[in-house]
Amino acid sequence: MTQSHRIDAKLGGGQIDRTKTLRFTFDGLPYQGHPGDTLASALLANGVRLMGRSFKYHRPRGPLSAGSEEPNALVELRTGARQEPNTRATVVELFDGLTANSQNRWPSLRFDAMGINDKLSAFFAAGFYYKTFMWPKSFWEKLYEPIIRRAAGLGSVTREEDPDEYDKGFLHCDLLVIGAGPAGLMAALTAGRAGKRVILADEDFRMGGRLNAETYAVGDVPGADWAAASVAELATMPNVRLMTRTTVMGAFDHGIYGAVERVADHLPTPAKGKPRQSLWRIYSGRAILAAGATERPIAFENNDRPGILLAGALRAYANRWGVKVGERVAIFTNNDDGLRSALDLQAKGVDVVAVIDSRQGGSLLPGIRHLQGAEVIDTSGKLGLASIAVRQANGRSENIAIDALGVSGGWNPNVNIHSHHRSRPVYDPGIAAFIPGSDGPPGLLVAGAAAGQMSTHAALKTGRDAAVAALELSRSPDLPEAEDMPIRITPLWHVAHGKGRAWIDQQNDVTVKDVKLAHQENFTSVEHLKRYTTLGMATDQGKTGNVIGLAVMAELTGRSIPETGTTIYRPPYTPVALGALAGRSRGREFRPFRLTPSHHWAREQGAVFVEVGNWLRTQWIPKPGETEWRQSVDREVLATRKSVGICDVTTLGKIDIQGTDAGAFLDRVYANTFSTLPVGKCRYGLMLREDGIVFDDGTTARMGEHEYVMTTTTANAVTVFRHLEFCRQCLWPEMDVQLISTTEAWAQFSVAGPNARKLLEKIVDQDISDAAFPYMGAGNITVCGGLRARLFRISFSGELAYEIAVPTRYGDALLREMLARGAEYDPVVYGTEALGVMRVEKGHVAGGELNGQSTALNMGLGRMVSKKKDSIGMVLSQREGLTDENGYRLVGVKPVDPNGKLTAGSHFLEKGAAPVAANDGGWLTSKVYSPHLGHDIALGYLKAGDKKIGQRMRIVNLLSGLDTEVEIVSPHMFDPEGERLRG
Amino acid sequence: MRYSGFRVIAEALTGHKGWKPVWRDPDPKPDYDYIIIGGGGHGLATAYYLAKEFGQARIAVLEKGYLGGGNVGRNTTIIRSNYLLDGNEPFYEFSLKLWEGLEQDFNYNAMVSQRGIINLIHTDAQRDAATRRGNAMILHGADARLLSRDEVRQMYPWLNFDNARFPIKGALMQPRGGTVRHDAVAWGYARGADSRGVDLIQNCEVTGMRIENGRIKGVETTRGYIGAKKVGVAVAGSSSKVMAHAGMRLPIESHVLQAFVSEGLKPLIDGVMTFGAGHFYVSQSDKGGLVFGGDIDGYNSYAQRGNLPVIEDVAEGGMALMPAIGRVRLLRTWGGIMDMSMDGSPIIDKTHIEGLYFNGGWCYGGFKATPASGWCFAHLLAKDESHITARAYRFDRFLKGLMIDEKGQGATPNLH
Amino acid sequence: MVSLQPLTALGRREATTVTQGPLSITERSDVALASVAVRKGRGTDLAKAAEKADIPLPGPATHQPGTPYSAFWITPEMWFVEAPYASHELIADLLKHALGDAASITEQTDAWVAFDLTAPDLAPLLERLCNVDYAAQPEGYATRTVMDHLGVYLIKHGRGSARIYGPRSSAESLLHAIETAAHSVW
Amino acid sequence: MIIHHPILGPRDAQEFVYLGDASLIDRPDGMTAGVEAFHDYLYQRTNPAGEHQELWYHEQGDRSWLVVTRNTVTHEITKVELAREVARARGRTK
Repeated sequence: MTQSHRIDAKLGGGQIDRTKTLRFTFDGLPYQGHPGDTLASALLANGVRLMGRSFKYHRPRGPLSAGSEEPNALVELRTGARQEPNTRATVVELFDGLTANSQNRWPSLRFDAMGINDKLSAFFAAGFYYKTFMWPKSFWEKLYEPIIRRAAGLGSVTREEDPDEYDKGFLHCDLLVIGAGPAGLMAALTAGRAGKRVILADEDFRMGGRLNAETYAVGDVPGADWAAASVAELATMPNVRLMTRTTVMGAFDHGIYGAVERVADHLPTPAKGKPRQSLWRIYSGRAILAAGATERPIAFENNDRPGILLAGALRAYANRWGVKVGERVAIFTNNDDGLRSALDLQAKGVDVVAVIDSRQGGSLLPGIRHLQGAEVIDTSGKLGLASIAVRQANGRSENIAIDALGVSGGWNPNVNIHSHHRSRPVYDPGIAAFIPGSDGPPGLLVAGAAAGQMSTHAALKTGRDAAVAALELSRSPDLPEAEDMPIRITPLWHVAHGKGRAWIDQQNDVTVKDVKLAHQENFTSVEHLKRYTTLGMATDQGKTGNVIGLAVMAELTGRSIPETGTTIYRPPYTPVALGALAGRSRGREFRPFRLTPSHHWAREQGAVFVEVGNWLRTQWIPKPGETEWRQSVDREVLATRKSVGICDVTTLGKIDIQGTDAGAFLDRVYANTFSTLPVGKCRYGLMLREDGIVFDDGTTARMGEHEYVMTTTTANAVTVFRHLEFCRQCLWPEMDVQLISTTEAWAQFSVAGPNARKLLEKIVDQDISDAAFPYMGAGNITVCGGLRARLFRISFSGELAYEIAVPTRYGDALLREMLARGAEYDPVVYGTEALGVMRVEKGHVAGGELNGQSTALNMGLGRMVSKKKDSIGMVLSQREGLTDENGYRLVGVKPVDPNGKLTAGSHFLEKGAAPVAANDGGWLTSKVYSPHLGHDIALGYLKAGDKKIGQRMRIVNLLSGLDTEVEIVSPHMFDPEGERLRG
Repeated sequence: MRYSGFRVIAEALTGHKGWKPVWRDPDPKPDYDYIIIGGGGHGLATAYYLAKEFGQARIAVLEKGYLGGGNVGRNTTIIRSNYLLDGNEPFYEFSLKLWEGLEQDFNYNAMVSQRGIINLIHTDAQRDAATRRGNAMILHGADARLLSRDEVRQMYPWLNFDNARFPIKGALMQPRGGTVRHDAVAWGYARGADSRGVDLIQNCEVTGMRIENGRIKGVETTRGYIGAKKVGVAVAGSSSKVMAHAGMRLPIESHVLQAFVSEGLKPLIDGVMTFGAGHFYVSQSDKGGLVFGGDIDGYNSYAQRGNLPVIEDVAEGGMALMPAIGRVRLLRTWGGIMDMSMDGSPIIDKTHIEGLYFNGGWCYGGFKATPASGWCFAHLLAKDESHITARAYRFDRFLKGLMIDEKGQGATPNLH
Repeated sequence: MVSLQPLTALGRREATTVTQGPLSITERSDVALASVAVRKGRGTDLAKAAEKADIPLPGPATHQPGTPYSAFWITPEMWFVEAPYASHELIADLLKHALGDAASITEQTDAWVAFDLTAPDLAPLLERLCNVDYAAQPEGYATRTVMDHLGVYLIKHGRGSARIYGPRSSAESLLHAIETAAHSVW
Repeated sequence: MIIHHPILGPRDAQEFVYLGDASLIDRPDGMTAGVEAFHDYLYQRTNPAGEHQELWYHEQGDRSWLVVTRNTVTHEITKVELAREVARARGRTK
């Protein structure tokens, strides 16, 4: 039995290609469909109505709609790593080999054990869980919640990495048109013909919107043909970009819209190198929302069975896809559009056995049993609709056997995107629906059914007029002829009848009873209603249910619908894959890499790298035979201190500061003084934030009268530059100062150790003897026969040390050259770990101490803050909380027993003190193993630490049980007199 | 009326006819002893504890919209007490302890669920900082564990362990951290306050304050003037607006923080997780949605909505951490207005106007603080002195240099 | 004279070209670059000296070609000046000589990686890389923008010809991003 | 959001880094003002719901600091100036 419900092609083929057959499976069973089908239309064509289960009661469900508003027909599409939960069968474009499975059921869709919830529904009324499961207290996490969590959720998600790629981009246009129905097409034609840059986006894979689902004419051709011709005309315009399968998901500030293009969802897998989906950020001068309208159902008892659809969806399946959902069909309507559905179905050879029209009067449909003043009061059928109970105008009830029912409660304009800036829609009693309010996103106009202009003529006209108005066009093209039927609707929100359940939000199983209970308990604000009952919080975000829910609440409270209010829609318009929002920033490409000039050399050596921000720095370089990282680091430290070591320090920020006020400027931004620094010298600088906390530190050299080179920490290179620009432009705009970053222009190496000078003498062309180039000297030099370079005699390691810089392209070669020419000194290249060991040995502050919470005083550098001049942070650094005599001070720490272990982050306690906060003395900021001293050493912030030098305390790590007796020492634990660095 | 499982069954069998309104809708009286401005979590908790724990009466809560419509109704529902600094940790631990007994206390199931929170570590420096923090937590009587990479992998084997830009090196865990059904917190406190005689007055916006001789006399509202002996302000993102009625400027900026929920999924994530190398944190609600968030948008805003760059940034963080969620769909975004303070920590203090008290500056950490904030604010209002755990939350800490700056970002609210 | 062997930003001995469909991406290591900033109150002096030395100092968002010096605007009162590396390796010294103390001059040659892109139309590529309305911009448009989280300069030489200056340390990541985007397009 | 840069025209706000209230231009003189003045300058904010003058830095652009007048309720931007010019107009010198 294949495609038993496909309408004979002779009655109108629909927009499917019957010449080609596509094979697919649903729950393991094979089916066939055609190109142009959705998964839902193809399943319906095969007589499959049951496609899912509801969230709470696990009620059997089929599709309610034929579009993206679908609450019921959710499936797990594809398998394995590409499994996609909660996918609406109504928008899945059929492809050959498609695999889908039902979800949220066990063991099978037809027999779902969780269907027991439906029988127990009386106990699961809205908000029941707030009133129970409280005793005994410990049972919530152990018993109740695990059961609830397992039962809840919809589809299941794979644990495998998504194998597909996602792309992003930016588009710019004069006019963005959202939706390619009659209004959108006419707007795009109007703007496109005027030569404007237009983007026309539609979520469907076929443009035309509702015209594809209708039979009436536009001009002298069927609407769908007019749409196709219009699309063809637009496609010839170079100034127009047509984007099918593209959902505009949100309106953001200043004309920026987010849109997701489903590039390859209609293919088994994306073509190699191509994305599955692309996120486009569209920068529009103006935009027109022409998103159409969504039909809403009417709440009546058991209105959720498979086979009960929106009347317009029944019509769409018949007209567009050539599918009759049932053999015997009835329509239940409160408006004239429902009658149109009945006529269209009849024209497709469907047996329309009755039209149940809740209204009285008016003309009767010819050739159809048209029951006026009647209502559907109940339905039956286990896994699909079998019959309906109708209460006629005279009060008599009648059962009618049918297998499909179309319900029309009126049409809701798709105002969603218009309310993304929190504009509240307003109620239009003429169409019994909400239309866009007045304070939508600036630059966004609304046209067509989205604006409540429901006829085809009105859509074409408002589409054209919106484009003319948005772009202030001088010419307004003529419109094709089209139907202009008035809206005739008498609101009916729910059918008052017996005690059964009438569904409002089908996915979340919110019924009229739940709204009544919310009212009874005084959750009457629409927001309370939503939150208490979960109305509108399912994957369809209430596109079909919300208005009914609030109308029912309005009835209960005796307020009007406008008085009752409405909740607003928020982005996204329909759910968006997280992969598309992330784009290419994932895995190793989450953030770009920054590689140092010595990276290639280090990789050759088998170096271990560490992430420092986006930089990859050499952490250590293991030698053959070294099995543990400490062996490598100890060797690097010892070799440096014994002879000479080289470290790539390019990552430190470098800022060129020039101008006649450069010195004065530095005096303002540094706590200490730089204007007095002689040319050819450098100085350690301490930079504060305005709140007096240490911001950054580094060495700054005076290269000329009006020329300084500042270095910053690696971490703060960007923020320091930003801060300097703030000072320069906003605080002291008349200073003659120019700034430019040179961080990446220079490859810079630290060369440290007793033989540092000897090694450099083999490289540097000039005299660098102690006399010619003393401690804290700085200057432009040349190396290796004339290459321009910079030399700074500064030391982080405490050794005789220099930093030498060459243009970055020569960095790799310089390193190799230093190693080759200095081979006799056995130079070692050391990484960040050894660097850390040596700076801790010397008591220099770095990341652990520069934590944004510490003052110069805390670091033992209080005297560096000059009060003789104004500088950033000087005044506020004098506040009492920052000058506490017994505040934290930087100290050195060593274990009393050389085998004693330390851990950074451990806290200080006095001996015998209980581990409670009142006894907390501070913490270890940095810890290393000192191969020279032969034991762990650390730096730490200790309360009144400067007064505790020589005392014994404990270092406690309560996370690991570590408890080590330590001696508090000066932070300068190695060569405290600094004899080595002046050597 | 008392809620219980038996009651639910009895009502189910009798057509749910017996459920009573969870709160009244009283008209405002001419005057009260206490007016709490703000019917969000903090305001409702304050009123509840004022009545229940401090024996006070003649209390009103004035709410400009609907109860629980502020940040208590638009957050990512996380509770934890994993703070570092002495000024903060005792307070948040007090709050966590109150959460642990809350449902039994106010007879409402707010689904307090302590499934644990882990803060992932990606660098050695982060491990050092986590060690410092974990120790501080334990010193203050809270719970903390440092997890190795393998332990994290055992919990969540499908995180990105093999191809990460910033590899996971471990985590700091607080087993007692977790989530709470946020709306239920507001409703539970509201119900508890209402049943103790507190007037909860909705749709009542404060438009002015009557201050005479340095003393508050009452407030002007959209529902008329209401007199009060004491007025407590707990309005989060609207703090500057309301306090401007008293002529005050605050060390606070209002910023929008977006939050996100995915479509419902079968269980994937048990506890709460934060990514340490980007702006992303996530948990999964009992209903199945992944609830997640990231950084604030970063500019002053009262708009309760955000922009696309932050949405993308958060998704990038999510994908970097959990490569399996590429096909999971974002269902809904929303925004709340955060009262971002100058050091990232709150203020619960008197003002220079007698009888006017302030509670704010919660940044994006206000939800977890709800019980303690209410308790401590009630304490301050009733006794005119700070609760022992909230003594550091003073206005003058900025003048005195006693900031409580967990992140070390200084006077830059959008970086806290 | 100098015994050291330079590496390109991509870590190669010679600059190379990568192609992807109609797109070619050529690393340019033969461009010398320096920043020129006006000293306060010296705008007229600088303009005169620059004119004399044939150094263009174009207006905002503009690149002005010339021989040997081309230049593009960076920020108010600051430009990047380009010249052939072979003849102008010491571009900062040469500019200082030409412009004197009316300007602050800083060598920038090795702070950047330069990629020249050519294809019949670069707009479909660049719309996936950065928020620049490339099609709508005139030739000679020069702007800073963001690609793959990296701050870069983009100079439009024509519909199918552009140069990108990106941070040198991220040359490989930037190239990868361009190549990946190109795969999406072509 | 889009900021209309006075020199470069419309630019995406993503290219900018936000600092805060433009009153941060009005830094007191550290040699004459005391802790209270600096406290008010650094910590106290008007934080209006409505028009707000604020500092944005064009980090991924031309590095200009801008003073943007923006409504914090609607996000509408009504004026954008170079901060340097605003600072000069407010009498800031060296």
